Amino acid sequence: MSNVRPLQPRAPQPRPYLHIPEPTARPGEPADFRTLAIPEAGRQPRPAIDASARELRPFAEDLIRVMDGEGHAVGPWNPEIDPETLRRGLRVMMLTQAYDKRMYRAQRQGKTSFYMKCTGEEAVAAAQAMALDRADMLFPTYRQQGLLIARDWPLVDMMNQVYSNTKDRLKGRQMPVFYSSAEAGFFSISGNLATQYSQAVGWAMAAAIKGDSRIAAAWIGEGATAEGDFHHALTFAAVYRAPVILNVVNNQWAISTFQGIAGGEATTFASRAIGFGIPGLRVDGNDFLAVYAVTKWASMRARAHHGPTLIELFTYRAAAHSTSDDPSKYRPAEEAQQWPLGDPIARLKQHLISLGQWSEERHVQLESELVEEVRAAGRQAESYGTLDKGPHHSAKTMFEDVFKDMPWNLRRQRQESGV
Amino acid sequence: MSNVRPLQPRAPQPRPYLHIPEPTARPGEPADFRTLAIPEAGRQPRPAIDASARELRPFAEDLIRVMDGEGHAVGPWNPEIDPETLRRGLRVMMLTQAYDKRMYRAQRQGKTSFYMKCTGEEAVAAAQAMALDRADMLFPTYRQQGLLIARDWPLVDMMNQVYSNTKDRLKGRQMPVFYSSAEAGFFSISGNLATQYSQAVGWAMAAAIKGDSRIAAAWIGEGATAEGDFHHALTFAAVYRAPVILNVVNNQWAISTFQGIAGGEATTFASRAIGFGIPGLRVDGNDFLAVYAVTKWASMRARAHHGPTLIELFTYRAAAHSTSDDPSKYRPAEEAQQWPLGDPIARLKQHLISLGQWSEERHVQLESELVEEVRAAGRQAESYGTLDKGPHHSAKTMFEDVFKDMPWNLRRQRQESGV
Amino acid sequence: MPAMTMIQALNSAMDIMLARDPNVVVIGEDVGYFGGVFRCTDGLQKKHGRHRVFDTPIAEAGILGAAVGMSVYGLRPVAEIQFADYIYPAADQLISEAARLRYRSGGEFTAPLTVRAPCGGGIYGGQTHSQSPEGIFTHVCGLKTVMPSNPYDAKGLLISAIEDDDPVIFFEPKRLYNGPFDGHHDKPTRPWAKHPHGEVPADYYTIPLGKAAIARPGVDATVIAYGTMVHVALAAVAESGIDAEVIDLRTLIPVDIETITASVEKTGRCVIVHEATRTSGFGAELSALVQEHCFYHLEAPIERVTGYDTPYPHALEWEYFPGPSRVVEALRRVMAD
Amino acid sequence: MPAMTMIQALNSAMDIMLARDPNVVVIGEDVGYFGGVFRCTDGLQKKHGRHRVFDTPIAEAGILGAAVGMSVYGLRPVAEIQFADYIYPAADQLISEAARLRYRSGGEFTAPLTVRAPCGGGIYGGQTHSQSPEGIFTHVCGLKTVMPSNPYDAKGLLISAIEDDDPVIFFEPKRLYNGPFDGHHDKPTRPWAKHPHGEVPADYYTIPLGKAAIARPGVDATVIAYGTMVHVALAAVAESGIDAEVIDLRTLIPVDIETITASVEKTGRCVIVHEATRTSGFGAELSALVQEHCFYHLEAPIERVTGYDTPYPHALEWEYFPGPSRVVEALRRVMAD
Ligand SMILES: Cc1ncc(C[n+]2csc(CCOP(=O)(O)OP(=O)(O)O)c2C)c(N)n1
Ligand SMILES: Cc1ncc(C[n+]2csc(CCOP(=O)(O)OP(=O)(O)O)c2C)c(N)n1
Ligand SMILES: [Mg+2]
Ligand SMILES: [Mg+2]
Repeated sequence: MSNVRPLQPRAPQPRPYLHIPEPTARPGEPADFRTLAIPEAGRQPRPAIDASARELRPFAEDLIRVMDGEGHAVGPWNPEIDPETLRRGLRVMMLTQAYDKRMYRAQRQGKTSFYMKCTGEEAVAAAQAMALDRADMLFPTYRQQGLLIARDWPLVDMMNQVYSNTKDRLKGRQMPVFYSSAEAGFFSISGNLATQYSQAVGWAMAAAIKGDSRIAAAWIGEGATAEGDFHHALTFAAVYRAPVILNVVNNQWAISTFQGIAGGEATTFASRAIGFGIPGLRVDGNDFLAVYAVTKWASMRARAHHGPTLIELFTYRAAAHSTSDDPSKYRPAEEAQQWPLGDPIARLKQHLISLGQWSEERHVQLESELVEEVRAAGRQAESYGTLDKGPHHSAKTMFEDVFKDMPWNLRRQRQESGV
Repeated sequence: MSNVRPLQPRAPQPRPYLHIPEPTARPGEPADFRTLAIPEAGRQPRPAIDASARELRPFAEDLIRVMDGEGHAVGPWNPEIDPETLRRGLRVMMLTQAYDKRMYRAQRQGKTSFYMKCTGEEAVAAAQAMALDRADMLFPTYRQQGLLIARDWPLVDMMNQVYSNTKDRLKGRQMPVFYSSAEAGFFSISGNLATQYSQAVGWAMAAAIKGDSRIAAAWIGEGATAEGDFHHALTFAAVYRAPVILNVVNNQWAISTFQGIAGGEATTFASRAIGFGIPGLRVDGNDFLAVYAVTKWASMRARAHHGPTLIELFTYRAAAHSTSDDPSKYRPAEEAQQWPLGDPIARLKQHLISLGQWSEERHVQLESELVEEVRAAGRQAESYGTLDKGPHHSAKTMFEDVFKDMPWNLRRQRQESGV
Repeated sequence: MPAMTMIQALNSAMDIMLARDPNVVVIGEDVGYFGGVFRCTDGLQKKHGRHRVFDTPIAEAGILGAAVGMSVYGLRPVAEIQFADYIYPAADQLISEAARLRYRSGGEFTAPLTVRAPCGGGIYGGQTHSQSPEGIFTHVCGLKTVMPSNPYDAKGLLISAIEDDDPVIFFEPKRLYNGPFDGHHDKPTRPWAKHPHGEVPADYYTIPLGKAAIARPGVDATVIAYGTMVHVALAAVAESGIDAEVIDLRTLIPVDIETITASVEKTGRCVIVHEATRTSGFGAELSALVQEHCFYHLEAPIERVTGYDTPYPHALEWEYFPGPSRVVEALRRVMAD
Repeated sequence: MPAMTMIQALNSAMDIMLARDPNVVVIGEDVGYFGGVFRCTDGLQKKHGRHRVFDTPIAEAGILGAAVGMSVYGLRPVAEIQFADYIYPAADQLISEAARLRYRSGGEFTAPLTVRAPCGGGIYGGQTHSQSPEGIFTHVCGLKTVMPSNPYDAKGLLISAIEDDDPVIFFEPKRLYNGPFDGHHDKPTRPWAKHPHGEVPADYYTIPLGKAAIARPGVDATVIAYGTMVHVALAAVAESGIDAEVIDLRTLIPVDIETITASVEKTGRCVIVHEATRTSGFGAELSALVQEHCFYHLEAPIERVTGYDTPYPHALEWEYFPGPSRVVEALRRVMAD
C-alpha cells in the first residue's frame, strides 16, 4: 500500500446552485402526478396536413386526445376507424401483451438471457403500424415489438430470435429482442441508442431522391433524445424536408432516470421539433385512436411532400426497463397503476364496448385464444432450441457475414477454431 | 486495367422530391436579400431577467435592434453606455480590424500558413466581452479574436501564436488563430468544430456546483450548430440550468454553404433553444449596442441563477472563410457590401458622432494610431520569429505536454529524433 | 482487511476520493440516485450529496464534453460510460479534446478526468454489451489506459487514475465484477471473498499507473495479459503444466516495458492474450514491442490469443471467448518451437 | 492516357460511378455547389444534378447516419469527411452501425457505403488537419480500409470501394493530391503529370481491394508502406543504396498477407513505415503479422518508422514527419543486424 496521505480537512464551501432535477416521488413515497396537466379529450383542433410548422406550434405543448373518460371518441382528431380495424388494433395490443408475458417468463425460466416488455405502451406500436402503409420502413427501438405483431410477422420467428435458436434468422448473434426483418420493413435494432434515428432520415431522403412514395418512421425513447443522433436526424429531416415520422416515446423513465434528466422538465419533447421548423405533435400515447389519427396525419403530410413530423407519444413504462432491472429501487411501486392516462388496452376495450362492438365475454375469450396462440408458437419455437439448452446455429456461422466475402484472416481464424 | 464493363443505360426515374436548399443568389447573380425581414430598431420589448422561457418565445424570431438608420439608440434595449465605454468598444473593433488586416497580409507574404478574419463581425466579440465580467470564462471559435483584444490581451502574444515563433506560448503546436490563454479566460480553440460548446456548459456546471458567481460563455458558428455537441450543450444547460450564455454567430455562411444547409431555412437558430425550454434571443449582430445589451441581460439572468440563454447574433461573414478560401466561387461578389445590417464599426461610429462624442477626424486619427500600434506589435512579434523563417521552439518541445510526465516511449522517441 | 468484490472496491475508491478531494465529482447515466446499473456508485449520492454525484442525460459525448469543461474549471470528474460499447459517441471529446488539451494549450489547460467503462464479455451481452475497445484508445496519444484484474488493484488503480493529472480511461472487466473468472464458464462461479486479491484495505491507497504485476512468476514462457484474461492465463498455465510467467499489465498506456522485457528476455517465449478482436488490437502493439526489444532472445514466434475478428456473438459467446484451452494451445506452440 | 492529379482521378472515379449507377450519391460538407474544399467533387453536382451530389450540414455523424439509412434503402452513398481528423464524431455510426449491420441482421441489411477522408500531414495543418487515424479503423471488424498512393490507384480503388458491398473507409493522403511527395519538403514540388502513375485512363477500371502492389522490387529488405509513405520509402531506398523491395499496401483491411509474406521470406528484413503515431498504429499489426508469418526468415528485428506519439505539431511539422532520412536509418539498422 503506497502513498498513504492524511485526509485533508474540507474547507467550508459556498452553497451550490446547480439544479439537479428530481422526480415528484421516490420509493416509499406516494406516486405524485399532480403536476401533470391533462387536457380534456376532443379539445385539440385538427389542422390541415399542409399547415406550416409555425401554425402548428401550440400542438407541441398540448396533448391530442380522442377517447374521453367513458371511452367515447370525441373531437376532430377522431379517426373514425371501422369496428373491424378497431378490433384488430385491440387484438394486436393484446397479443403483444400475451407475447411479452410469455417471453418474460421464459427468461425467468432461464430459456434466454434477457427480455424487454412494452407493458403500458402497446398502443404506440399497434396504432402506428396500422396507420402506416405496409411498405413504409420502420426504424424502431427495442420497445416496439408490437410493430412486427401488427404487421402479422410470425411470433415463432420473433421467438426464434429471443431464443437464439437454430431458426433465428440473425444466427444467434444478437441479444434477445433486437429483432430485424427486411421483409417486414423492420430495421435491425441496434444496442446503441438513437443511431436508427438519423438512419431513418437517410432512408427517407433516399426515398425522396428516388421519387418513391414510401416514407420512413423512427422511434426513440425520451431518454435517448439526449444523444447527438437525435439532433442530426432533426437537422437533416428539416433541411431536406425528408418524408419521415420521428416518434419520441416518452414513457417517463430511462432505466432509473425520470424524463426530467432527459430535459423534459422545462418543456416537452415535442417542443424539440419547433427549433428546427418541424411540427411537433404531442399525443396521449395510451389512446389508440389519438395515436392512430396523429400518425395518419403525419404520414399524409410526409407523403404529400410537406416534410417531417415529430410525434411525442406520452405514455408510461409500466414494467421494469428489462429483466435486468428493478424499478422498485428508484420509483414508487404503485406509480404505474396510478398513471393518469390509464392502460391502452383497457381504454380501447372500453371504447369498443361503448360502440357495442365488443363485450367482456369476447374480451376474456380473445385473451385465452391469444394465450393459446402464443403458447403454440412458444412450443414450436422451443422445438428449434432455446439459449440455455440449444441447439444453436453452428459455430461456423460466427465467422460469416462480417463481410460479404470472408477475408483470409477470418478463414484462418475459423480454421484455427476447429469448427 | 481490370474489369472493364459496358456502361449501363439508365432507366427512366421518377422525379425526385428531396428538397435541397439553395441560397437566393449565386456568383454572377445580383445579391438578393429581399426575403430578409429586418424589423425596425427599438421595437422589441425588454423583458425581466427572470422571465420564463415560454414568455420569451417571440424573441427567437424577432431581431433585437437598438441603433436606427441615423445611428440613434432607441427603445428599451438601449444599454445606455457611457461615451467612454462606447469609444472603447469602437477602438476594440477597429483594433480587431487593423490586426486582421495585418495578419492577413502577413499570411499572404508567407510569414505564416493560415489566417482567418472576422470582418463584418467585429461587434460580436467586442460588445460581448465588454458586457461580461473579466473573470467569466470564454469558450470561443476561431472567429472571436476580438474577445482577446477586448480583454486587452497583448497583440504581440497573439501574433506570436500566429507566427508559431519562439515566444508562442503554445510552442508552435497549433495552427494560426487557434489562440489559448488561461490568464485571459479564453479557452484553447479546437480545430474540431462545436466541441467547446458542451465544455462551456460543463465549466458553468462546475461553477454552479462550487457556488461561484462566474459564468461561462460559448460561441459557435451557425454551420457548426448541426454538430451533436450543440445538442449536448443545450440539453445539459437546460437540465442543470447552467449559468452559461450560448452564442450562435449566424454569419450566413459556413465555408461555401449558406445558412439554409445548416437548417436555417425554415426557422431561426435562436429557435433551437425553444425546444429545450431555454430562451433564445435573436439580435442584430452588427449593432454594438444591441449585442451589448442582450449579452448583459443574459449574463444577469445566468448570474441570478435563472439559467442559460441562447443568443443568435445575426451578422455576415464579409471576408473569405480563411486564407484557403475563395468566396467568389459560391456567392455573389457584392453580397458583403449589400448586407442590409451594415458594418458594425461604421454604425457605432455614426452613433458616437450623433451623440457628439466622436468625429470623422478623430476616427481617421484613431485608425492610423491603431495601424501604428499593430505595426509596432508586428515588428516585435516578428523579432521573435515567423513560421517561414523561424526561429521556433526547439524540436525537443514537440515531445512535451503530451502527458504531465513524459512516458518512456516519448523519452525514447525524443532521443531517437536526435534533439 | 475487508473482503470486497470489484464493485465494492471501485465504490470504495470513489467514496474515498469524494471525501478527500472536494473537486471530485461522479457523473454518468443512472449513477446518481440509483447507484449505477452495475451498482458501482451505490450509496455515493446519498453520502456525498446530489451536487457531487449525479445522473446525466443519455449522451456520452455530452457527459465527456461536460467533464472536459469541469476539468478546465478545476474539478476532477469521474464519468461512467454505462458500457464500453457506448463510448464511440464520445470519441471526439475523448480523442480530440481531453487527450489533446494539455498539448495544444502549451500546458495551460488540462483535463484530469477519469472515464470508467465496463468492458468485456461473458455475460451474454451480445455485440453491444461485450466489447473491449481498449486497443483504439491506446493509439490516442495523451490518454492513459488502465484495466484492472482484481478488486485490490481496481481500487488502488482507480484512486491513482482520479489523482492523475492526465485523462485516464479506466476499463472494468464486467465479468470480474462479482468474482474471478478463468474462462471455465461451466464451472461454478467463485466469489472474490475467496480470492487473495479480494482482500481490500478500507482506506486510501494507490497502485501506480504504468506498473505491471507479475501474477505468476515462471521461467519457461511469458504470458502477457490484462483484465479477465489474467485469470484465463493463470488457469491455462496451471493446466498446461508449463512454468510460464504471467504478467498482469494493469496499465496499458503507458505500458510497463521493463517488466515485459525482463520477462521475455528470461523466457524467450511469449504469448499475448486479450479478449478484444485480434487485428490491430493492443496485442499487436505488445507483439511489436516484444520483438523490437527482445528479438535476439525470442526462441519462437510470439503468439496472440484474442477474440476473433468478428462482433461478439450472443449465443456463441463461449465459442468466441478466448478461453484457457486456446491459451494452452498457444503455450504448447511456443514451447514446441 | 490523360494525365490526372489525384484530385482529378478521384473526381473521375465518382463521375463515372454517378453515371454508371443511378444509386450512387455523393454527399458531404461543401461537396455540392462548391465542389469540395480540396475540389475533389468539382463539377459533379452541375453534371449529375442536385439530387445526386449535394451539400450536407456540418455533422459528420449525421452524414454517416444518413448514409447508412440511404444504404439500407439501396443507394451507394459516397460520403466525404472534410478532414480525417473530423471523423471521430461519426465513430459510432461507422463502428457500431455501418460495420456491424450485415452481421447483426444475418445479412439482410447491409451498408455498402464509401467514406472518403483526406488524411496525413505536410500542409501545415497542425494537429487537427494532419492526422492519419487509419489504425483505429483497421481494428473495426466489418470495415475495409483503403489508402492509395497515386492517381492511377486512387481512381481504380475508389471505383472498387464504391462497388464493394461492404463499408469502405477510403483515406486520401492530401499531401499527394497535387503531386507525388517523398518527404523532401525543401525540394521543389513535382506535378503528377511527370509521374508514371499520373497517367490515368479516362474510362472505368478497377483495382481490386485487398491486393498490394510492389512499388519497387528488391531482395535485401522489405519496406511496407502505404499512402504518402510509399514515396518516402522509395526515396529512402534510392538514397540508401540498399536493394529493398517496397510494398504499397493500397488496402489495409483486408491486408494482402501473401504479398507481404512472400517478400519478407525473400528478404528476411522488414521496415514498416507510416505517418500515423506509432503506438497501436497499423504498423503494430503489420509487425505482429510479419513476425507471426515469417519468424524463421527474419534476420533482424522488424523496424517501425512512424509519426511520433504526439499530436502533429504545426511549426515543427518537418521535425515530426517521418521522412526519408529516418527510413534510411531504419534500413541501415535492419541491414546491420
Ligand atoms: C449509446 C447508449 N448509451 C447507453 C445505453 C444503455 N441504455 C440502454 S436502454 C437505456 C435507457 C433508454 O431510455 P429511453 O430512451 O427513455 O427508452 P425506454 O427504455 O424508456 O424505452 C440506456 C441508458 C445504450 N444502450 N446505448
Ligand atoms: C468537426 C469538424 N468538421 C468540419 C470542419 C471543417 N470546417 C472548418 S470551419 C467550417 C465551417 C464552419 O462554419 P460556421 O460554423 O458557420 O462558422 P464560420 O466559419 O462561419 O464562423 C468547416 C466545415 C471542422 N473544423 N471540424
Ligand atoms: Mg423512456
Ligand atoms: Mg457561419
